[in-house]
Amino acid sequence: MSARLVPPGARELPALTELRHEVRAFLAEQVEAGAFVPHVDTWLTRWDRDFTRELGRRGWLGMVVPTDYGGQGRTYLERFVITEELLVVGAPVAAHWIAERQIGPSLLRYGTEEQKQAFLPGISRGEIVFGIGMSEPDSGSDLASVRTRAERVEGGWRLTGTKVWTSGAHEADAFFALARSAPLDPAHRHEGLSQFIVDLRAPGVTIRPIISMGGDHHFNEVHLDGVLIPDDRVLGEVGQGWAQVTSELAYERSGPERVLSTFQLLAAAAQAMDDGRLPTDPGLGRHVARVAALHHMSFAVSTALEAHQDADTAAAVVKVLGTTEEGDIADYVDTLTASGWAIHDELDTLLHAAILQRPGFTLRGGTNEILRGVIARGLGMR
Amino acid sequence: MSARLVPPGARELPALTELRHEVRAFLAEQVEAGAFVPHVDTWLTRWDRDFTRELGRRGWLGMVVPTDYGGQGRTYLERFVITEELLVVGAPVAAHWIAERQIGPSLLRYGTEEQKQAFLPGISRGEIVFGIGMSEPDSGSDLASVRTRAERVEGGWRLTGTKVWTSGAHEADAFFALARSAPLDPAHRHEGLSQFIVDLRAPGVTIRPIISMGGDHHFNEVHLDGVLIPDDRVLGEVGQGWAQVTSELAYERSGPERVLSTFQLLAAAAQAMDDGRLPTDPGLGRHVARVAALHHMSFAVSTALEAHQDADTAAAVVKVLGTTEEGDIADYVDTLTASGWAIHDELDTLLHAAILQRPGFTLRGGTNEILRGVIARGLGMR
Amino acid sequence: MTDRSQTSQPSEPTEPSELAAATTPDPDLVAVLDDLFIDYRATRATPTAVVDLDRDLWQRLEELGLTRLTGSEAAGGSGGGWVDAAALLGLAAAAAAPVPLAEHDVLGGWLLESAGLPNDGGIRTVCRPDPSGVALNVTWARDASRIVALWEDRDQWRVADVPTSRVAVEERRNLAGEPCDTVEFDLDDLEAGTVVPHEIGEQFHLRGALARCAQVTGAMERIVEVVLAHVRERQQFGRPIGRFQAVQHLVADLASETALARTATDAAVARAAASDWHDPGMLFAVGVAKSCVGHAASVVVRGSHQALGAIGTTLEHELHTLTKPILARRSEYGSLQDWDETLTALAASAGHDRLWTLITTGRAKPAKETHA
Amino acid sequence: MTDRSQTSQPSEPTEPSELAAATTPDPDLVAVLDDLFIDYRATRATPTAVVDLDRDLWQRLEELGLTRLTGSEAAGGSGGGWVDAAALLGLAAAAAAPVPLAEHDVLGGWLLESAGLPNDGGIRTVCRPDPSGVALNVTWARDASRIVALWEDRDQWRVADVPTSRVAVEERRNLAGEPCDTVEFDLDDLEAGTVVPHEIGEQFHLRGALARCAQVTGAMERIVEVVLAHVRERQQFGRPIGRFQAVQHLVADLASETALARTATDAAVARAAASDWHDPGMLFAVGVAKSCVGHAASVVVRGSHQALGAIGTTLEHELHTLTKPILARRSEYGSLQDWDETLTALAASAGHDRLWTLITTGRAKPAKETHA
Repeated sequence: MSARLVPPGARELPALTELRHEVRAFLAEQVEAGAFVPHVDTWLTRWDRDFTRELGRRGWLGMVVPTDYGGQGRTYLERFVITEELLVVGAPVAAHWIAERQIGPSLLRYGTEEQKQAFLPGISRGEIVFGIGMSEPDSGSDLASVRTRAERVEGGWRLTGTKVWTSGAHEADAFFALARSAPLDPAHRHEGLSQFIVDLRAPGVTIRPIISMGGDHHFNEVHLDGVLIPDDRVLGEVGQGWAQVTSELAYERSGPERVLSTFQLLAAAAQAMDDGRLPTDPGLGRHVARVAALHHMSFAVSTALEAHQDADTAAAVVKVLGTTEEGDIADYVDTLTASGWAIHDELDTLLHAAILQRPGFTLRGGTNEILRGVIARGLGMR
Repeated sequence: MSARLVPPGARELPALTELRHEVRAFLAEQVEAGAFVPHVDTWLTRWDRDFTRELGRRGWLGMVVPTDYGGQGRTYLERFVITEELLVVGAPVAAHWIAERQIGPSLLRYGTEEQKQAFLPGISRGEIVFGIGMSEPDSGSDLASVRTRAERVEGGWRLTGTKVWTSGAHEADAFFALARSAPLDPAHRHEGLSQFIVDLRAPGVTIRPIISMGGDHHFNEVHLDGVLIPDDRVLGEVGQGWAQVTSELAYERSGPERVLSTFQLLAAAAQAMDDGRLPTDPGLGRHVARVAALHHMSFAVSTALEAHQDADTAAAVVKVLGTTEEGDIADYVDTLTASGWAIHDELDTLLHAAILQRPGFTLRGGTNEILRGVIARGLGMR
Repeated sequence: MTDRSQTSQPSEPTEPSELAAATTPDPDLVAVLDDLFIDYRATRATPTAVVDLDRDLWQRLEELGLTRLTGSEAAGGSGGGWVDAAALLGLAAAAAAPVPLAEHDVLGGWLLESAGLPNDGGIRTVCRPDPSGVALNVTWARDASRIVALWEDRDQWRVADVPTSRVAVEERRNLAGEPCDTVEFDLDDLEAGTVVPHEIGEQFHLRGALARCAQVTGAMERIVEVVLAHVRERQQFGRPIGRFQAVQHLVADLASETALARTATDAAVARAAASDWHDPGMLFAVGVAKSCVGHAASVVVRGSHQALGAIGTTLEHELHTLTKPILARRSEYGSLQDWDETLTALAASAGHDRLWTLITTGRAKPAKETHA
Repeated sequence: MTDRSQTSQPSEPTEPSELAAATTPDPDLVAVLDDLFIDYRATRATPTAVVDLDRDLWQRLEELGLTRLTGSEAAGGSGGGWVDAAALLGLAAAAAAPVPLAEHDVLGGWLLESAGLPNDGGIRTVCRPDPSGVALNVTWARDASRIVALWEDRDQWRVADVPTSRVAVEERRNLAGEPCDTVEFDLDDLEAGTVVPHEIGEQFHLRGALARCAQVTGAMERIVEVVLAHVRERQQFGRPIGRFQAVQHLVADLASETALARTATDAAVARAAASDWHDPGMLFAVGVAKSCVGHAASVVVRGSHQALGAIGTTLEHELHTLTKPILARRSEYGSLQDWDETLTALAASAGHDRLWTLITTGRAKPAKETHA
């Protein structure tokens, strides 16, 4: 059989299903109690520190953080089912998303013992909220072109530059910033970059909102004006920033949030067809099938990551297919709906939000164009 | 308003509609009389010299050839409606297709008086049948890489090389061959090419069939082994072959044969939905709408060509959209049909033929990849 | 083979001008509009999430006679036809101009003239209230001085020109942030409307759908310009992103879909103009436009946002002022699915032997059946 | 927020092996199959338009016990499960091997065992004749010694093992050029069949559909290899075409669709294997596979022919020996549209609150309703 792009599938066993049901029951209670209103793309758009802390209390944060650092010491697979259940119900999970997905794992891999002790317990309780500072105004897909400078000073570094698209920076406590700590060598563009843990309350940090096309404020521009970063807040090795930020991409790209951002809309459309408010159409079945298959594919990648297998290409496949699909769901439902067919309807609200969020799906975390290149490389074409 | 990719539309006036109805009535009679069985992609797959001669007798060939050369001296618009009517009914038009579309116009533009007198009357009567010899085994989309050599000899040229994908060469009288008449200069790859009118019965010409994936013989490999071409069978200017072959591309790319190759299948599917043999599905309406719009677009390009306006980019748009659409119709109908749902059915026959022909739609006459590049150039991106 | 040789050979060649007629808008009008909207774009404020009617722009349009472009000159209009009106709607949409040209002039003005009702100035919008007098998604209702209602009352169509002060307006906004209100009429006002022929009631949906096509197509053409400017300027990996083959193909595809939408819209507009909407093929022609425009919208909205990247998702960027209205309007006067179903029904009814006739004439059945 | 803190914290961490089970075929079997089919591909004749059963290959498969891979050992089979059977079907399809493995073993052999009928060797195919005893599109009928018929007779399902000599075979071929005959049974032979539980009748369609998914997916995986080899080797404009970004993206897309089809097929196979087809979610699982595989087929067939250019449309090239069977098989055991409609009905019936349950368990309704 040919070399596969994606690891072989795996069946979920009862121990995992039990956890799934436990989370599902909790979330159903929460919806019932009105603790949150299900929405789309909530891992970016719905920020609720109380809800996040409640997840922490239940032991559903810091899933892969060892218990020594206040985490749960459990598996990527268990984190996977919790993540899926939170996303499908459209729960307000933005506050802990970045920390749970990538800050925790990065700290575990590259952080000092002191850094781990300082941040991981708070992350696992849902009390320390992190953002991520990678993109810059001119960098776009070309991350190695970041211009934020880190200058060596007594006892640390001074960071100067501008990060953009920093989701939740106005609410977060800290972020990881990628900066150039040595001058650019055009022949080795990926060298001379480093990661820094930046306190977003520190002097020299200015946070300005970037308002999205629908009028919402999720993103920010973070100006760093000579912000002092003490040596103990360098993450990992100076000069190894590129290797550090790219090593965790498979975790970032293969998760259920690349498939399920519009699941609430799909579910509402299924209901509307059952109620006769939308015409019955085979397109619904096609989309449900793709979401189901992507659920299996995303899980298969998780089992590979749990087994410490390389899954960079597979993660790119999940992200290209999944983000295209979650966006296509928005467009599909839009083609079925006629203006004036209903009002004050849940479907309308979800549809408009999905349309407004959709452009970001295939851009954030690596554009589909970049990722197709990653897949082509995985196929040996580059 | 922005610079348009495609010329403004035009309405067909009664004089043209009258011609359309005249052709349509003739074709309905022919089908009724069993003179041909409607099929798909007939401009490649259905060869009938009797039918072609009958069109010649009716004054429907050599439409843009002046009456001095035995043609009709009419317009591209009149040729357009005849072409459409022949294609939609799936008439056997392959024998005259190449001559009517591109050999006649090229002779008119580049031929000597003697060549015009020698070929155009026979073409207009449907008695002289032409092929075209452009592609070679290694050339593909990179036409300037042709290796067929033309060597200067006493009184003419000797051609040596191999042409492939020459449709109908085994039935045709002659073809135009593009050959390298001066050594390749890598800095000026488009120079040193010339066009020759090759008698396919001449000594040194060997024609071998290339059997298609369905088992049919439409294409050939034509070996030229030192074939002598007298000076009076050089077309146009020695060394100007590239300019000559590319100058007529808009005529080749914008015609209704880039939209209507599977029209008989679409019509059969409409009938099957009406009869309840296929499920009623909005996809049919979507495809009918696209075909209707492409009919207008192709006509708009014809009006521009009639007015001697540049339409290379517009023709590329017609070809990309049209050939994609005519292929998508095949796939669409295939997704609706279940094996075993019917037998001995016209739809089945048309569907299988359409599927087998489809791969060629977006390859022949310039691949969609090449043509998207042409469009991008037309948009100022290259 | 039958043997009727040479019968079709004409003695005189036909001139191209007798074969086909171009249908392009008045070039003077287009020049005026180009100037007007270039100036408008250059001077307008930064985009906002909530879009309100621009009364200054409306006044300039009024001064130029453009707010009653299609009104008969007898009734104080400019006597323009659908070809000119479609150009105006397209260019206004390309400028994301928040003015109710379609509602006030092309639909409302036409209804008033059809009913023989006076048009005494002010800003109008238009709607089709349900039997209980409620109309959903009425664009610009809160800003109108009067609302032209087309109402089906016991199998009769009536047109009523109701002052907005006499209706209840529940304020809502559409995806584009524009006023898109729920309006509740007093049934007495609707019952007092003027009876109009059934044809008016049937045409209203088609005219509304085609007006939306003209707007969406105009906006898509502007998007092509915005995308081209961006990909020429934006650098990534050391060169303009427009140099990447993937970007070239993305842009070629969205520009091609826009061209197809333009062709389909223009064909329907030309047919409407040539027959003053009496051509029995108008349902098919408008359906073809609505389908092609609607499917193009999916490709163009998606592709343009992909080409522009994150910057195109920000409130301050022009792009969303075009993409959001495109999607809002493609769902008006029938969803894309509704229109594809209508076309499917027409095509199935035409069947194998008349599908091509349907495509070339818009008629699924022979003329005599159409009249039956 | 409710206040049940810490309740879900386990005292002992769970091992990954208790959480998820991989479902991969027997590696020894895969090694045997790889060798067999690599050898087969290397030595077979040039492709032809008409494809006939390869009796030499069948004999080799028989000698290896692969023609009765899923038969119980008691009945002379190899006792293989669906995971192994799907691997065999996929690899045979990747080699375009003209042998009735699905019909003879996976479907026919299963029906015979379910009916308690003897399986005495020979080659079998399988079909579902209509009430009048006619079955359309019976693959390999002319080559079979017996035909296993599943027949619904007055609300009872019967299985009959009928010698081909007793049926009328009208020879036809499918898109792939394979025998795909019309078979007419003597009703007496069908009426003499053994009554089997209703469950068998219902499962037959699902098993047939999933067998086709395994074949199509295997063929698509081979296509990815063929395409990759071509784009590395074929030069245009002075470099391998695989260096062009447009080609890279084309190939990335078709390889990704193939991966999704593989995932969906494997998930359904794993569910079937784990429950011996008794899981009530099998209809959904098979539907997901059939839908994903069917839509992938559109992308893969189109993209592979586009990548290979004209050479890929010739009879002598391997490509069409894969693309034609893919399309022939995706229409068997229900069209793509049929299956999408089935999934739509399941999804609508699940509704908002149970759509996710449907996706994770295959059940649209709570367990008690499913049993009702």
